[in-house]
Amino acid sequence: MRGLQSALFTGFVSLLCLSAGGATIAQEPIKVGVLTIRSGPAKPIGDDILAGIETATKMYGRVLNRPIELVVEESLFNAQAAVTKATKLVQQNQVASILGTSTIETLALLSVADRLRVPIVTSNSGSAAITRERCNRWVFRTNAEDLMSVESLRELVEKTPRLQQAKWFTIGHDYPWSRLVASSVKGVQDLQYVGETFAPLDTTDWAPFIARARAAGATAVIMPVTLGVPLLQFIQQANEFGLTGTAVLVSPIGLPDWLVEKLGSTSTNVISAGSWAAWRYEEAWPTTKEFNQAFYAMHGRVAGMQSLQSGSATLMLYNAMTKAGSVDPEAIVEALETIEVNTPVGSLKFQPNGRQALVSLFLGPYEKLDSPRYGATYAQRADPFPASKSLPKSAAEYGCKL
Amino acid sequence: MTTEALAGRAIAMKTEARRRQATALLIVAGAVLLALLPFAGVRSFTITLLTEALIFAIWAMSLDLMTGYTGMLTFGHAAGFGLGGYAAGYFAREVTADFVASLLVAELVILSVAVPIGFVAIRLSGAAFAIVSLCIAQVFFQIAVAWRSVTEGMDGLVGVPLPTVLGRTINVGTEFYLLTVLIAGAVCLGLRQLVISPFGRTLGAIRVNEDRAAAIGINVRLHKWLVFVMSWAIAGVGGTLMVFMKAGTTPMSLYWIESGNVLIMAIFGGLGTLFGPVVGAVSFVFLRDALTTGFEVWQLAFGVVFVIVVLVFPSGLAGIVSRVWMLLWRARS
Amino acid sequence: MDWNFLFVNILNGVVYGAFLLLTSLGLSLVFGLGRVVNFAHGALYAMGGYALIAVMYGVGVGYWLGLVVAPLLVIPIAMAIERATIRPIRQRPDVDTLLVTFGLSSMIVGGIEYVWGTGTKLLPPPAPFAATVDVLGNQYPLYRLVAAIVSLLVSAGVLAVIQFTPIGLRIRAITDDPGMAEALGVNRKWLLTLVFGCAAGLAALAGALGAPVFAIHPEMGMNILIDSFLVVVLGGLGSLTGSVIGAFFVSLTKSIGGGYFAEWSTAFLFLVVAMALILRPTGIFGRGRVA
Amino acid sequence: MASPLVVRDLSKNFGALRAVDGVNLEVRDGHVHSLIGPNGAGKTTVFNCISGFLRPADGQVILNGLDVTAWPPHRLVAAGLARTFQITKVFGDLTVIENVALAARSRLGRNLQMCHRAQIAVEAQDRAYDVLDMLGLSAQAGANAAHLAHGDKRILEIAIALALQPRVLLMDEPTAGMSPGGTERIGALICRIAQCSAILLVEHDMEMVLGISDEITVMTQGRVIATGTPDTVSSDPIVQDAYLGQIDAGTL
Repeated sequence: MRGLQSALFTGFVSLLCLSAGGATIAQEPIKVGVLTIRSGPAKPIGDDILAGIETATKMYGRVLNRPIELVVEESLFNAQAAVTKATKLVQQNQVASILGTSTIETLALLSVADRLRVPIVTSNSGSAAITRERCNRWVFRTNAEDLMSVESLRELVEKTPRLQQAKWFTIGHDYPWSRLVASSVKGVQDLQYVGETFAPLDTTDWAPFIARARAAGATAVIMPVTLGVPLLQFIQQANEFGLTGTAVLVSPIGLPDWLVEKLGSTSTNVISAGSWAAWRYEEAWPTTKEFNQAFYAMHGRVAGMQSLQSGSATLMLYNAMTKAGSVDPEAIVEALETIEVNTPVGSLKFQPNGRQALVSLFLGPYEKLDSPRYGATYAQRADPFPASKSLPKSAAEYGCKL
Repeated sequence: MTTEALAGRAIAMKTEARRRQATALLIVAGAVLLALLPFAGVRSFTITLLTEALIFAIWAMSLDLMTGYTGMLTFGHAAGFGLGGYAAGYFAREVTADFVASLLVAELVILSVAVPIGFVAIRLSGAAFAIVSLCIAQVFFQIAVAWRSVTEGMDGLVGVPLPTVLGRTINVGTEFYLLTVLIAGAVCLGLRQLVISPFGRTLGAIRVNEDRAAAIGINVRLHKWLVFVMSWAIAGVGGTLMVFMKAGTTPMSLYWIESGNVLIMAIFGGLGTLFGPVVGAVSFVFLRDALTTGFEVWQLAFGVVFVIVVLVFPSGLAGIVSRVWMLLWRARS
Repeated sequence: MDWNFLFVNILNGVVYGAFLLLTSLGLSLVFGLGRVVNFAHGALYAMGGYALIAVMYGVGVGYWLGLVVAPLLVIPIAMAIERATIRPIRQRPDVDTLLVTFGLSSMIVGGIEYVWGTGTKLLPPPAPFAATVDVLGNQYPLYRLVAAIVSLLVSAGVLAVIQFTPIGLRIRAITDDPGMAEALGVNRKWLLTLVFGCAAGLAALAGALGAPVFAIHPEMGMNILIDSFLVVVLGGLGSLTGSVIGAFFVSLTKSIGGGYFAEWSTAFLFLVVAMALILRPTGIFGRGRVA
Repeated sequence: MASPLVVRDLSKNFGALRAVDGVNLEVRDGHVHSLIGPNGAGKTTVFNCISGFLRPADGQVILNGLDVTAWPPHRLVAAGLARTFQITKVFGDLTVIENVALAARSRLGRNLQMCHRAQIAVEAQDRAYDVLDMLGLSAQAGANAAHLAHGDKRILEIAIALALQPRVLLMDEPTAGMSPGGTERIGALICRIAQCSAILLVEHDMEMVLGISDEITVMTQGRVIATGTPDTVSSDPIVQDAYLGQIDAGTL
């Protein structure tokens, strides 16, 4: 249905601009590609990403006095399919830019970015490599990468005695980023690290891995597990086995808010080591409130982590287009490098000579709200952790050469 | 034994021979036709899809040799394809992007693996072979995930450069498409020659009845072993092309879902025809692209189309086409 | 050596094996009877999960009643599917039925996504069993134990039916020798439809039973489908005794592998199965008739 | 000269069951040697052991003076031994001529040849046609093997074996399920074939066996109880009560 909505919406927008003044070449819509997950168990994540982009598009209105037309493509959550679909967006739909990709798609597009020659702004890719050793001039990232999350985790541990005394254990998927998180936790000064186990990617029964954590006597479990179904299954089963009673679960990159709702009270057993976004940031930052309200008006639910992030990426892009004064890819890239924009995750700009946005992470426990807001009953309290504390001063330091 | 009887046999063999040449010509003509498409104003993305489809076609044909002609049902055919991709991709990135060199390396790697594995695997037949092939592919998948120093784990092998042929860089697009057409055509023609050769006929005998084949002096295991290795090697050609086209690969290229896809392409198009897998691959690629664009329950639609085709057209899509072709042939002679 | 850790892993294996047994029995029966390699079995498993939440939240019945109703809903649907898609092509080569069931799987999963959306549905274990119990000093979720016992009892029931009832006799007769059974005047067509339905019912029951443990989403059936295939082939196609042995062989290998080899556990499972088949090509209880 | 096929102390167990127990056989040149016995006597097992489909537990198979015990079937064929099957196993989806040509090509050692050459095809085809002519099956040369009448299928079965130009031919119940007319036809064929290759025949039709055999070996429960010319065997009292009695009652 989301597809239908966006179709209606774009139709509505184009109607508007037709009515406003005669249809000149200037009225012809700017096409923006959205390459994200549209089917399968991970779809809720894609839904949030798309919804965020739609909301930001509506909030921003016309760009260069032209309407925006979103072209949505299914990435099938598969690298090779994503490359084909990105090629389709560029070759067939002539989009000015691509939004909405997650780690798997972004990593795949990195290799072909120089062929595609359009700016790609991702808001949902954890893998540090994307903006570090593998950074590419076409590929920007607004969400914080895994090593930044690790820094905030450090801070969190130092601030929380309970976590300092804890016996740490890692239960993760067999992804490189999971191992990165694990090794970084292991590296934290005077932290008691009692072991780690990495599950095969198609794991549905987490019992053996929970047993490992049990045997190691873990009291704090960091869980670099794929967001979505697997994480949901893991947390539910950890709860089932009573692991949540004996150990605190730490999510390295926060929980999507739809997942928090599903978990309900269980989510209060989870600590985020630094979320990519948190809608309760609105208590401190008006742009977030503005976005949340627009989002709720449009989609009738709370703006989730992925939505806030993708919304921010979208706003960055549109502002860059406006500044560039054209949709020429090169011009947009140059603009992206210099602009600073107020977004739902704070005031954003990309690190000089780098592609990583200087974005805050959001610490704080998941808790029940005194009164439901935007239909949400559980949410994370948002204490921003600035990029200045989590990211090296210059891009060159961490090996990004453009 | 009457003279007219002899004459009849001679004629029969002549028409047989004529048909062979006709089919060979048909393949060449088809390849030429495909090669002309980019210059006939076909949209560039259609060319992209066709390139992908032809690569899959090579893969599906290799499966047809094993499953369609020799009757070895495999659920793990992603192994050869993915392995070739990794080998060629890694070599191209680390050493030289020369296409021929990368292809050779990929084939060497595949042979060094397929020869011993095949030697064991071909002792099984039927469902046991199918499951064991699945297991083998899944083990390769796990190795690709775990051998991070080379494969970079689930992040996948990225940054594979554009291929060069005779020092000239082949841009993905029309140039790469032409290269693919050339190779796919060669593979198709080669396989065609193989299956009409005595060797090919022997495979048919093995497919129909292994005991009988053995009883007429066919070394069944040797034949199945050769087929296993050849099939992987040809799949590796496809894998090599794919890794260059996508500039990278991930362990998912070895996952059982991929094995399922190629099996489906081949059977859907029509096993034991060589032509069928090509049709199957093309329709699979275009169908999937059409259904996954702005259509969120594409799985449902895919399933419906699929079931209908299977129910209405036995022996796959190629069944229809080849029947028409035979009719035309009869009409001519 | 930590014996308790081993024990926990074995316990996990037995629990998962119980689920696996339910799905494998159906797969094995359908193959034995009709030489149908049913790729849609996993989708039917998922259908069970969704049927359960449909009756629980739609009609508002309790969990245990839902557990009974859900499979009963799936059985007729499955029988209709068999009648409409598989029976018409029984005369064709086996690959055709394999293809159709593959398409069906995609259809059913897509259908589920269409009706219920792709989101994951969490189902809490029924109230009295939500707690954990102490098993030799290990906190273990009570519901898992209960679910395992239920599925073991049902499996035993199925085996008893096959072994001791007239219908079971017919099923065995056809499984052993189709031609012979035709001669005995057994209506193979309808028997297959019936058995296909019941097999789907078993899968659905497994899906419903597993819902509070593995959660419900459209593709929940895929992994268990692969495992069930391993079980059926390893046990020997069409042999129910084989399926029983196979189910626990696979589940134990998987859970113990998971406990000790973590990320290598699935690879370990596949290696072991491959070895077993190479040593015993017709499966543990296969009667040499590998289709 | 030495007999083309000699079997010494052949034994084979299936689990506890001793299906074949110390069987001795000698098939002489130009002879039709019949192996008879009630069902389950182990005749087919002997066949499978000789033709390499089963590995004997014990004993020797000597082909043309060569010890070929437990050789794989394809090597035995190359060494000049061919067999037919009790259940017809022709290649269903091929034409009759292709069925035979396959065998001929195999005999020419062309199985592994990977490119098509007209002149070999011709060679194989001609050989195949010769066989078909000899067996009077050339009329159906172009027909699909699966669509043949049962009788013709049995003949084709023999044709495939003959195309291998065997020194020794093992025939497993060539007349199974055939009309009396067909049986005679086969009988006549066997006599013709015997002129070029020695034949070991398993057969139930006593009339025919007694008619065409030069030598008969009788088996029961995996053991040989008698060997000799038709008359000696049929007059042998042990054979009489152990076996022939039942058969007479059954067939005549």
